[in-house]
Parts: sequence; structure tokens; C-alpha cells
Amino acid sequence: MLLFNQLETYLYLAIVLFAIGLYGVLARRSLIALLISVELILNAASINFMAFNRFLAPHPAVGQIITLFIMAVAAAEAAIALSIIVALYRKLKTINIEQATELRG
Amino acid sequence: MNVLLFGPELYFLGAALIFFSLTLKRKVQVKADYRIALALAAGGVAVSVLCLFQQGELFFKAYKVDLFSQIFKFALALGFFLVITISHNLAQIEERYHAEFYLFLTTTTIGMMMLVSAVELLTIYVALELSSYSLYILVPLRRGDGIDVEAGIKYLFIGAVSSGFMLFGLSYIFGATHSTYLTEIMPKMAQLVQSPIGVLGLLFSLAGFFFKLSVFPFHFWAPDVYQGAANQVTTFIATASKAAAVAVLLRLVALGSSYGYNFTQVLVMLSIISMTLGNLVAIVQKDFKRMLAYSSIAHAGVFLMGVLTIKEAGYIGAVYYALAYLVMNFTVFMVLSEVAKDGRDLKIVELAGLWKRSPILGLSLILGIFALAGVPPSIGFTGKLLIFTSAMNQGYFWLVLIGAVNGTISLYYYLRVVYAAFFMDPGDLPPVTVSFPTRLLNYALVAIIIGFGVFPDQIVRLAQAAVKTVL
Amino acid sequence: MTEHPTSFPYLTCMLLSPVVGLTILLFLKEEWDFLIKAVSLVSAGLSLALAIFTFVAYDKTLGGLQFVEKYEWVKTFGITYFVGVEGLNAPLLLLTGIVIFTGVLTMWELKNRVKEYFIFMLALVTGVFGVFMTYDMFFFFLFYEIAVVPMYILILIWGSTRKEYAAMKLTLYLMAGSGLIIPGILLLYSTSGLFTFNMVLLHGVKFSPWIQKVAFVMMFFGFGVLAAVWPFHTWSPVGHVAAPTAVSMLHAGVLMKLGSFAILRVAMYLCPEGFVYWKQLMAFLATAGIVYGVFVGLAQTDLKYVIGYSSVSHMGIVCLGLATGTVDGLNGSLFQMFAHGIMTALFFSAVGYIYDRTHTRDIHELGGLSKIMPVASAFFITAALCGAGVPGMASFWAELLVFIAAVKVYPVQGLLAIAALVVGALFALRVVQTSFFNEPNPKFMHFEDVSPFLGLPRMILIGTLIFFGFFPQVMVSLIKTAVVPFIQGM
Amino acid sequence: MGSCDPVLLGCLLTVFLPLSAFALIMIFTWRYHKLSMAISLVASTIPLLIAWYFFFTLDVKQPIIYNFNWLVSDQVKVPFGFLLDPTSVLMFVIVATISWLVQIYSIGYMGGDPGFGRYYADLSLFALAMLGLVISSGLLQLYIFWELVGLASYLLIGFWYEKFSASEAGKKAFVVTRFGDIGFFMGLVFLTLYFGSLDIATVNSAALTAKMPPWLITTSALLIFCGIMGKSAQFPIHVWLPDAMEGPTPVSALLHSATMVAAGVFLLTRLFPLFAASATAMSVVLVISTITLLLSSTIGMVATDIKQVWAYSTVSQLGFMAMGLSAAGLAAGTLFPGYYHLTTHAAFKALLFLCSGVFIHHFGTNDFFVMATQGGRKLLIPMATITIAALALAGIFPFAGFFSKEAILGALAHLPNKMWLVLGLFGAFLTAYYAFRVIFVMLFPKEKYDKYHLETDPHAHAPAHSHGHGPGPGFTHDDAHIHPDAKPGHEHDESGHGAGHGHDEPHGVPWVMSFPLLVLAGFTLILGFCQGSLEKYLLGESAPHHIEYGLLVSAVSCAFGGIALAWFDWGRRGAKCVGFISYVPVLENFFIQKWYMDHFWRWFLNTFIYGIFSRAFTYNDRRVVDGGVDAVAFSTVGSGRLLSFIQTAFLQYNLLFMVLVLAGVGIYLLMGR
Repeated sequence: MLLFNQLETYLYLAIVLFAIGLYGVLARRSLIALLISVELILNAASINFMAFNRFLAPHPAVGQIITLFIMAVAAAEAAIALSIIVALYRKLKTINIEQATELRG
Repeated sequence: MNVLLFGPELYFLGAALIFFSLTLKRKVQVKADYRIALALAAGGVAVSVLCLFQQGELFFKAYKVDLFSQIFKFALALGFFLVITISHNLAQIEERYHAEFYLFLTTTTIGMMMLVSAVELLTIYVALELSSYSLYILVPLRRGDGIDVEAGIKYLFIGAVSSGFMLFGLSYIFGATHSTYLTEIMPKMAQLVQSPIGVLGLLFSLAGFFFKLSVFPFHFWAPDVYQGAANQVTTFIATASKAAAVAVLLRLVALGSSYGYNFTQVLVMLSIISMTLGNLVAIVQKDFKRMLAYSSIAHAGVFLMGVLTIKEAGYIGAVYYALAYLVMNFTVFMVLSEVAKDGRDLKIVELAGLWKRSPILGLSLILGIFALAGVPPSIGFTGKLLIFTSAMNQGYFWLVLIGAVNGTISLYYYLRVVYAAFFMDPGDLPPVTVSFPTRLLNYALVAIIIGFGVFPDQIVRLAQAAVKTVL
Repeated sequence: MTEHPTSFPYLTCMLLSPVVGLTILLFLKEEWDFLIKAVSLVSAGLSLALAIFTFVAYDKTLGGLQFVEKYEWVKTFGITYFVGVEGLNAPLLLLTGIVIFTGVLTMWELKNRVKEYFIFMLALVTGVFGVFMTYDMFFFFLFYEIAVVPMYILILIWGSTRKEYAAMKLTLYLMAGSGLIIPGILLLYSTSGLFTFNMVLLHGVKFSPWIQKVAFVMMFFGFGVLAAVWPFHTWSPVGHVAAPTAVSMLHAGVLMKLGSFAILRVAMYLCPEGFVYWKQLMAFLATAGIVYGVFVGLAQTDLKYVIGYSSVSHMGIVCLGLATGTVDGLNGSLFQMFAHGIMTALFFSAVGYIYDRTHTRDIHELGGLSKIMPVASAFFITAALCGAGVPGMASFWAELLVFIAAVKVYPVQGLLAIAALVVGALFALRVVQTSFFNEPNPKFMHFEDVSPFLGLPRMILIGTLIFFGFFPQVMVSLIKTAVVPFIQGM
Repeated sequence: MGSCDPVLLGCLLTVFLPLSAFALIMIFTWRYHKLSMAISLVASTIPLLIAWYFFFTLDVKQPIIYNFNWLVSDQVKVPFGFLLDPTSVLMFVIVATISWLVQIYSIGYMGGDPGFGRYYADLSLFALAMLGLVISSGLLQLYIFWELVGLASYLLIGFWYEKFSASEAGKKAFVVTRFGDIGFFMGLVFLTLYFGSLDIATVNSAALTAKMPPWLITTSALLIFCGIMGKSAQFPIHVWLPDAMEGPTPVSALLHSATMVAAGVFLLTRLFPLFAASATAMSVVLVISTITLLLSSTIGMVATDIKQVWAYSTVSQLGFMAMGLSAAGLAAGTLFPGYYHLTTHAAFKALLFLCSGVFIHHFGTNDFFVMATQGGRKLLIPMATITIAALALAGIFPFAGFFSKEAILGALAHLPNKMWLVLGLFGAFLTAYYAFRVIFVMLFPKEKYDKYHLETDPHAHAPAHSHGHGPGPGFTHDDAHIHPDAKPGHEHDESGHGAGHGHDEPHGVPWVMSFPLLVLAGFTLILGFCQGSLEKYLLGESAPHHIEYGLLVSAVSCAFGGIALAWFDWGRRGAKCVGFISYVPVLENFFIQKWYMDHFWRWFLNTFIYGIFSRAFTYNDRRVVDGGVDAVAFSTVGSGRLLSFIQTAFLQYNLLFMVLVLAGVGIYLLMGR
């Protein structure tokens, strides 16, 4: 039970999550997958906020509020990203990032 | 609470609502929309001037209204207005989307306005995202063969990743200081930079702002977006959003009186690399907007130079230069969008013989370009010199030296533009007709560029007063 | 340095008359050819008149800075608008006035894009006047760049041979120079502790030797580029060849002096210890320039290249004079700045006239011109003799002073420089003989000689040369009033 | 300076009249020949009167000195002033007289020349410079006028500039003398280092020179002597003088025989005390002048161009004067002999040239063989006068040359080493020979001249060489500075001043041309008998004039020997009409090639100045210096091109780059903490 009462646990969890997200962003080629990975990064941040708030913060609610905000923002981001992806699909007939390589140099 | 404190933001919110209602109506009236937008933008400038000297705090101290923020709000309103003025030929955006264009332009302006006076981490984050997301949408609005969406998608993901970094960093800062209020974080900064968490937090959270300012290594979006987006959008990104980014960066960095040697070294390195990389790569560009993108990367380095002094002089320089940059960069973009009536991407060679096709535009172009290159008599020269001066005062000898040398390098590609505009034979390129208002605008810009370059005192005083409220 | 404020802002008027001129030109129509020229001539003439006035009205017994105007400009950064006249810059202001006036007259036949030409030319001149008269480093640098940059366009549009290359090279080269100047200036500014750009105040500050050495060497090379100090001279022949006549006149005649004057006014004035530390190098480079210039010029076949390299050599003499750091040397050096300015202006205006007619500058192709256009050739020959250091011309005295001073301080370099005079003479006469005293080239038989009106500017220049050749004291006594305290202050 | 002192006024007039004449003619009247001539004549007559007035009435035992500040810098002070003492006044007289006579003469000689006005302007310029030089009070001022003299000579030699050889000769003269002048200037600088002022009186004051370190005296003296070598055409930089004969003959008479070239010797006398203070310097002078004497007289024996003969004789006589002065300096003698010879030489050499001028003008050729065959002796006055002059040159009693040569040989005789005396005598012998070679040829023309002349016309030799040393790539003919055979040819008279006159005149000589001849002849006759008074005038007391008969005899016998040989070779009926020298063809060719001096200089110039320095520097300038600059520019652009690859088109590479940099920075911060 101790494990769950330590700040470090959550921090490491967050770091792992962040790393996974980052890896996904760099490794996956499908735009959808990229989007998911970005969400993971955001969630890692949220976990941090929650954890810090739970273990350290004087004010009980700040972290949670922030997390709520992050979720909202992430939702908006997802919407925008998806819309752009759709636009991209309309024009390039693909959602594979490898295909979008017009601009260079 | 005094409504004027929140005046500009409220005004633009209202404007956003109006534009939103415009988007709803069935039939497309481009001209009407444009007139409304112009009127609203002018009103925005007026309001921001009106609220220039407001002072106070809002929303439980999460939102600070002071001269500094108000000046930048004015700058943003001005930038918005200027962009609207050149939006009379939105050739690259389908008519039925014009209202959306105005709408998102307004929302991003609101986001930036909130950004410049936000003093609480969450507020900053939200404001930043608000401004960014609207731009994400504006970029692919352009009709085109895919480079627009490509630019949009790149912009979005680079932005998302850097804001992810920022958020992660902010969480660490929150953890290390148990607070989200800058005023409470400020005192703890000293030991913050001692703890690894603090350092990483600071570094990561700077990522988001560097992204906005397109500082190396967060600059990758700039060339693609500049080239991919419609000229007006690019103009807005290149002028107003730069100003906002500088403002928030100033506010944020001003927190710590000292970040320790290493951290400052990092900033110095980033500044140097941004300048050098931007200038060197700009040399080989063919596309005008893309070249300007790289020049903006270089300028980001200059701004950073002003920021990292963390001294009044440097901040004055940065503020002055931010305003100057807004004006001179806009001048160039204005010429660009006037020459490229159909909103195409302009190759540098397409400026050929501009002096003959439209002398007044030629004049503005050469002045804007020389101002960007930091050639007197121009605001660009004065601003740059002020920044260099303050950096030297802090003893950054090599930084200044490299900056000065970079000035020489940059001159090379700026002169290529002058070469095209003043020497190359126009060939069969059509003459450029300039409407009377635009002509007036040109004269005004020329007057500002030279006038405030030679007589900088007023601006400097204003900037000084503003900076006092931040530091 | 005592400062005597002025009752009437002469200097500001001198500075503003070109500005006003070009502002008027902005609103004139491209077609109103004569009007444009007239306006620019008037504004140039006005500033010339004021320059002559300050030159004559300067009170030698009073000494110090006169006609001083001083206003707070940007308090926060210690920038002041501070202009004045003393023995150092009075001759150069006069020089600028004469050269721009004659320059406008010389370009009277210009047809292509007249309006812009005169706009840029006047802008350039504003910068030059500003540099010579200001005592605030901010404005000094501001005007310095104003003077340098319009050159790009002037060469680009109205130039001749390889102009794109030349223009770009020249501008970038000079800008690279100012890339060194800015840090140098700012270093002094920030280490002075006064946070002022006012040179007179900074002169009072005792900078640490290290700072002085660094700042001096940076500014020496930075300004030295413009003064065509060897080996940073290669822009100058190329640039002069490419530039249109009046621009070459201004550039070789006045702008190069800007560099040497700046070395004196900023580098030596503010960092005396730095000067003492580096003066050996200065002397060496100067001598190298002198010898090098004549020898390379000996192999040139393009009139303008020849002149360009002779300028390199003569600017070397100026620099050598500065390097001596003695009163004689500085007197000579400043006198040489003036004399060489007039001389080169004469050179280029003569060549310009010939080139406009014959469309060649190859010394073999124009043989025996003095049969066809005796007056035009007479102009060139006068300049050439002046360049060969013939007595009766202003530059003779300047060189005399410099050489005597130089031999005292640096015997070896001094004697080398003197020896270079032989080659100098050889080199001048070679050109004169090949292109003027020779079988006339039948192609050019039909060309008519200089008309009195076009002859006027050249006559003015020759008159100046000879006047100061016979009455050197007029100039030297004025220069001395500033040089003596300058040396004592070092 | 508006002083009422008549002497000062005179000096000022002497300087400013020719100056204003020059200015007037050059700027305004050069198109109007008569007017220009009038102006110039006025401007030369008044100085003449002043000169003679000074000479007779002014008491200059105590030098009269006027000084005004011309240029006062800190330590360099250049006064403008006049110094009237016997030395300067005598030279003043000589210069004024001869230049006046020449101006008279030129009316006839140059009449109808297109550049008549310019010619007189240049003459005025020369008068200004020469007079200023003579009476200048300070060495710097003297140097200035010295340079001006050079300028004038440049203009006058190159007067017919459309003739390439003429302008070449002018340039050669200017550059070569300049070469010496640089030494002169350096010497002056050295003196200033010691004296501060360059007042002639100061420099000459024995008290100061005594205190001077010897090395300094020697160095400066030798350096100044470089200038003298240049002006007075001493070996090895005498090469310009023979070419200078390209100029109009009166010019040769005025500048290149009587006055300008004498300026060098004048300077030597001017600074006699200084030179005398250094034995080393004086012996160098002696050696060089002796070499000059022999070299030029030997060349004079084989020249066929009459002006060349006199030119070389001038060189030799100048050498002779220098010998006299240096000998006097070494043997504690006085400057009188050299100076006296200068005076007499001025008279008879000018006469020689003017006479030859008449012939040239009449027959339109420079070749005295041709003149002879065309009946040169018909022109009585010139024939007579030229003979007188030749006698004087040869040093025959009672002509002026005799006395002055005696004086110099006397000075030589005082030297411990008699070799110099012998050489001097030998020189006298040769002089007599080549002088009378000309005279006899002219007097007793033979038919075979043409054949002979065609055989050994120097034009037939050398020409291969002149353009032979092709100046390397990049250097075209205009760089061929010194033409080993740049001799005034016949074309001169067709193309040059022959315009409109020359042969067509019926006979005889216009009075304007014969009058100066007679005057000069008169001088040649009387000057000899003024020796005593002149010496008294110059030195204050006339040294007791004991004549060493041995010397006298040997000298006279040398002279007569020379004449006799000339008679044997050329004069007598049935003479073989070949110089005795032609029995040694090698030597003869060597002489005809002027000891290959021109070739040497040509080679020197081509190899070092053009070949090595100029070309190397130019290459360095193009490739190294400029190339370096361009290289920097190119590398900048190149690096930009390279860096632009960072911006890949592929989103995730960019992201990766971004993340890596961020990680790097993070690690740096964590480590560096």
C-alpha cells in the first residue's frame, strides 16, 4: 500500500507516460496516432498536477481544476486537429504524415 | 470592478460575437464583412488606446492590468487593425469563409491580449492555447493544393508538442513552488533553479513561449507556416503574435532576478544559434515569405538577447524593438500582399522592377527592408542598437559581436530584395495599382519608420514606464 | 575641450539642407529633369556655403569646439544631439561641401532615373556631413551607416562594370566593418560607467588598458575597411570602377576620409593607450598600403583601377600620418585627407567626362587624348601630377609633413614610403603618357572638348588644389588649433 | 609682404612675374601665340634687368636674407624666402640671361609651331622654378623649386608629345631625376632631424656641422648627392639627358646644357661647406664624376647626331665641374674652379646648342654628316660661332673654357693622388677630339660621309634590343620606358615643329636667332678674362694666381693633341673619315651602345619593378587578398545551403531534432548545476 502513498510513484508514472507519448509522437506515422500520443503527453502533465496537489499543495483543489481545464483544452485541440486531418485527407487522400512533405528547405 | 480594466478584451469578445453571427448568415457579402471588420478593428485600436493607462488586477489576481500589458494590447489591436486593412483582397480564402477568418483572427487576438496580462500559470496556459488554436485553424483556411493543410498540420503538432512540454514544465514548477501565481513563484525562483525539478520545469515551460517566438529549436514551424498560410494570416503571425510572445516572455523571465550562470548561458546559446541559423538559411531562400520566416527566426534571437539581460535597459530595448518589429515587418508584408494581389506566394524575383511598377510601394519596401536589416535611419536600427547596448552593459561582449556580424550576414539577403525591387527589369510583370487608403497607409508607415527611428525618445520613455511595472 | 555654443544653428542647417532637398525631390515628378537637378544643386550649394562659412568663421585664437549645438535626445540611454566644429573636422566639412557641389554639377548630363539618383546622393551626403560634425557616438554611427548604405543602390543602378558584384561586395564589406564597430563603441559606452554616448565626456574617462586595446583594434579595423587600409582595400578599386562618376567622386573623395577620420576621432581620441599599443601595426599596414598601392596600380590598364589603387596608396599615407601620433603627422594626415579628397574627385570627374564620351577607360585605347580634348586631359594630368606629389599642389605639403613626421617616428617605414614615391611618379606619368601624350586615336577624333559649364566643377577643384598648394598655412594653422590639444589629450 | 625694400621687391618680382605669366598663358591666352610670347618675354626681361642690377650694384659680401613663413606645422617649418649672396646672384645672372636669350631665339625657332603659346608658358614655368631655386633661402624651398624644374623639363621635353619617343623621353627624364630627388628628400629629412630648420645658412655654418655626428653628415651628404646625380646627369643615372634632346633645341640649350642640369652642380656649391665636412662623401663624388667624364666623352666620340654629341659633352663637362668641386673639397680648395667652369660652360654650351639649332632648323636633320654634305658651312654666323664655342669647349686660349679648365685641373693637381689629374687631362683630350670631330666634318665636308654614315648610323645598331625585352604579359609597349635608341630622328622635323617652316626659308638666319649667338659668343670670349674679378666677387679675395707651367703645358698639349687627332681623322684632305676608335670595333660598338647603360636600366625596370614586384603584388591582390574575401562570402552562402537541410520536409524529423536539442540542454543544465 505504501507504493500508492508516495509522490514519486506518480511522478515516475507521469514521466513514463510522457515518454511514451513523446515516443508515439516521434515514431508513429498516422496522424491519428500522433494526436493520441499528444493527448498522452497532456495526461502526463495532468497526473503531475494531481499528484503535486494531492501530496504538497496547500490549496486542495488547484491541481484538479487545472486538470479539468487541461481536459477541456485537450478536447478542443482534438477537435481542431481532427478537422485539419480531415481537410488534409480531402486534399492529399491520406492521413499518413509521410505523404505531407511539400514544404522543405 | 472597473470595466475599462478588461476593456479591450471585452471589446474584442463582442467583436468575436458579431463575427460569429456573420458566419451564420446564408448569403456571402464580402465587401460588407470587410467594412464591418475594418470598423470593428478601428474601434479596437481606439478602445485599447482608451484603456492604455489602466491599472489593476482581476480574477483573484490571476490577471494583471498594467502599462506593460496595455501597451502590448494596443500593439495587438494595432496589428489586428493593420492586418484587416490589407484583407481587402483575401483572394486565397473562399468568400464564404471570410467571416470565419475575421472571427478566428479576433479570437486569437483575444487570446494574446489575455496572454500579455496573465500572471497565473493556468491563465497563461489557457490564453496561449486560445491564441494558438485559432491560428491552427487560420492556416489551412487558405484554398490551395495541400501545402496549406500540410503547414497547418505541422504547425499544430509542433505547437501541441511544445505546449505539452510547457504544461509538463509548468506542472513541475507548480510542484516545486506549490503555487500557480507568478507573484508567489517569483521569490522561490532562486532555490527553484537549484533543484533539478525546478530547472527542468523552467526549461520545459519556456518551450511553449519559444515556440510562439520561433526561437531555435522550436522554429521549425515558421518557414512552412509562413509559406503555407494565406498572406494576411502570415502577416498576423509575423507581427502581432510575435509581439505577444515577446511580451509574455519578458513577463515570465522577469520573474527570476538571477537564473544562475548555466541557465543564462543556455539562453545566450539559443539566441546566438537562432540569429545565425535564421540568417544563414535565409540567404538561400527563393520564396519571399519563407525568407521572411527565417529572418523572423533571426529576429527571435535578437529579442532573446534583449530578454536575457533581465535589466531595465534590455527590456526597454525589447519592448521598443517589439513595437518596431511589428511596424516594419508589417510594412514588408503589406507590400508583399499588395504586389501579390491574387494572394499567391511571391518569389523574390517577382518583386522585379517594383520601383517602376509602383514607386510608393518600392519606397515602403526599401525602408521596411532596411529597417529589418537594422540600417539607419529607422526604428529597426535604433531598436537593435538599444538591445545591443543593454546586452553589452551586461557584459555579453561575444553575444553582441556575433549579433553585429549577423547584421552583416542578414544584409546580404535583404539587399537581394532591394536588388530585385530596384534593379531587375520588370519584364512583363504587371504594374501594381495602389488604392488611395493604402497610399496613405504607406506614407504613415514610412513616417513612423523614419520618424521614431530618429526621434525615439517618446517611445523609449513609454517603454521605460511600462518596464518599471514588470521588473 | 572648450565648447562655444552658437547663436544660429549653422551646422544643423548644413545637415538639413540635403535632407530638405531630398524631401522636395520625393514629391517632384520624374520628368521635371531640370528642376530636380536645380533643387539638388541648390541644397548642395547651400551646405557648401555653410561649410565655407564655418571654415572661415572658425575663430582660431579661441580654439576648441565652436558652433556647438547640444540637445538631450534619449535621456535613458545617454544619447545627445551634439554637433560642433573644430580644426579636425572643419576641413572635411569643407571638402564634403566642395565635392558634393561639384559632384552635382558633374552629373548634370545624367539622363537615367535622375530623381532617385539625386535622392540617394543627397541622403548619402547627409550621412557624411553628420559623421563629420557630430560628437555623439550614437549619431556618429547612425550617420556613418546612412553614408555607407545608399552606395549600394547608387552603384547598382547607375554603375558600369560588374556593378552587381561590386555593389554587393562593397556594401557587405563596409557593413562587416561596422559589425566590428558596434561592439567597439558599445564596449566603451558600457565600460565607461557614464552610460553616455557623448564622446567629449567619454574622452574624460580613463578606460582600462585591456578595454582600450580591444576597442581600439576593433574600431581601427572596422573603420579601416572604409579607409581602405591594407589588406582590407579590395572593395575600393572594384567599387570605384563600378560606381558612376559623381559617386566615385564622393566615395573616394569623401567616404574613405570618413574611415580615417573616424579612426582619429573615435578610436584614437577615446583609446589613446590602445593606440600606443597598436600603432606599430598601424604604421606597418599603412606602409604596406602605400608601397602595395603603387605597385599594383602600375600594372593596371583601366583608368579607374589606376585611380583606385592610387587612392589605396594615398590613404596609406593618411594612415601613416595618424600612426605617427605627432602633431606634424596629424596635421599632414588631415591635410592629406582634404587634398586627396579634392584630387581624387578631380581624377574621377575627369575620367567620368572622358568615359561618357569615349566609353572606354582602357589607357591604350585612348591614346593622345590631349590632342582631341586638351582641357579634359589637362584636368586629368593636373590630378595625376598632384598625385605624383608635385609641389604647388595641396597634396605635396600634406605628404611632406607626413613623411618628415614618419621618418622621425618610424625611420624604416618612413623611408620605404618615401621611396615608393618614385614608383608613384612612374605610375602617374605612365598613365598620363599612354592615354594622353600619344598618337591620337582616330576613333575619338570627333569628340568635342569640355564645355565651360561642365568645366566649371573641375576648375573649382583644381582651383582648390592650387590655392592650398600655394597657401598651405591657411589649412594647417586651422588644423593645428585642434591637433595640438588632441595630442596633449592623448 | 608689401615691403618697400627694392631688393625684396626685385626678388618677389623675379618669382611672381614668370608665375603669373605661366598662369595667364595656360588659362587664357594659350590660343593666341603672339600675345603669349609677349607676356612671357616681359616676364623674363624684367628679371634679367634685376639680375644684372643686383650683380653690379648690390653688395652681397654679407648675405641678404628674407624669410616669410610659408608653412608652420609643429616642428616642420618651411620658410619662403630669398638668400642673396655671391653664389646665388651669379647663378641668378646666368639663368636670367640665358633664359632670356633662349626666349628671344625661340621666337624664330619655334615660330609657327601649333603649341607656340604652350611652349612659352612652359618656358615661364621653368624660369619661375629655376630663379626660385637659385635665390631660395631654405633647402626645403629649394627642393620644391627643384621639383618644379623637373616638372618644367618634363613638359618641355615632351613638348611634341604626339611623338611617342618624345613623351617617353619626358617621362624618363622626370622619373629618373625623381629617382635621385627621393634621395635628396631623404637627405633633407635627415638634416631636419638634426637641425630642425633647413636654412641654408644654418646648414652651411661650419660650427654646427662640426658638432654633427660624422655618419650623419656623410649619409645626408651622399643622399643629397643622389639628387645632384639626378639633375646633373651623373653616372649611373645620366641616361635621361641624351634622350632629353627630344625636346626643341632651344630647350636643350636652356635646360639641358646651361641652367637646369647645372642646378645640380649649383646645389653642390651651395652646400659646399657641408660636403667638404665629409671626406668620404667628397671622394664618392670624385669617383662618380670621373667615371661620368670618361664615359660620356667616349660616347661623344662616336655619336653622329649633333645634339647627342653636345649632350654627352654636357654630361662630361658636368662631371668635370663636380670633379673640380670634390677635388677642391678634398684638397681644402675653394669652390671657385667648379663654379667658374659652370659659368663659362653655361655660355659656350648654350652657344653650341643654339648654333646646332640653327643648322637643324635649316637643314631639317640632326645628323651633322648630312648637314655637312648639304653645305652647312654656308651659314657663316653660326659656323663661326660654333667654332668659337668648340674652341672654348676644347679649352684653347684665349677662350673661356681654357681658363676654367685650367682652374679645375689646378684643383685636381692639388690632390695627393695624381691619377685624378691624369684622368682629367685624358678627359680634356677626348673632349677636344669629339668637339673638333664635329667642327672639321662641318668645315671640310667629304663625299664619303653618306656611305660611312649609313654604315655606322647608330640607328642600324641597337634597334633590335629596344622592344626586344618584351614587357611581360600585361605590360604592353607603353611600359617600354627606356628606349636604348630613343634618338631624335629625322621624322622629328617632319611631324614635329617642321609644320609650315624649315627648309623653305631662302637662306641665312633670322636676326632673332643670330643675335643670341653673337651675344653668347661675346661672353665666351670675355668670360675668360673676368676670372680674377669673378673670383673676387665669389670668394671675397682673389687668390694669388700662380700658374704651374707644367700643368699648363700638359693641358694645352692635351687639347691640341685632341684637335690634331681629329684633324688627322676627319679634317685633312684625304682623311679616312673613320674615328681612330673604329680600329677597336668591340670598343667602338660598346661606346655606340652607350656602355649599355640604357639596356641595364631597361632590364632592371622590366625585371624588378614590372616583372617581380608589380606582377607579384597584382597577383597577390587578385588571388590572395581579394580571393580570400570572396571565399568568405561563398563559404557563408554555402553554410546557409547546408544548414537549410535541417529543415526537412518531414514533420517528425523536425520534432525529433527539437526534442533532442531540448534533452541536450536539459542534461547540460542538470549536469552543470
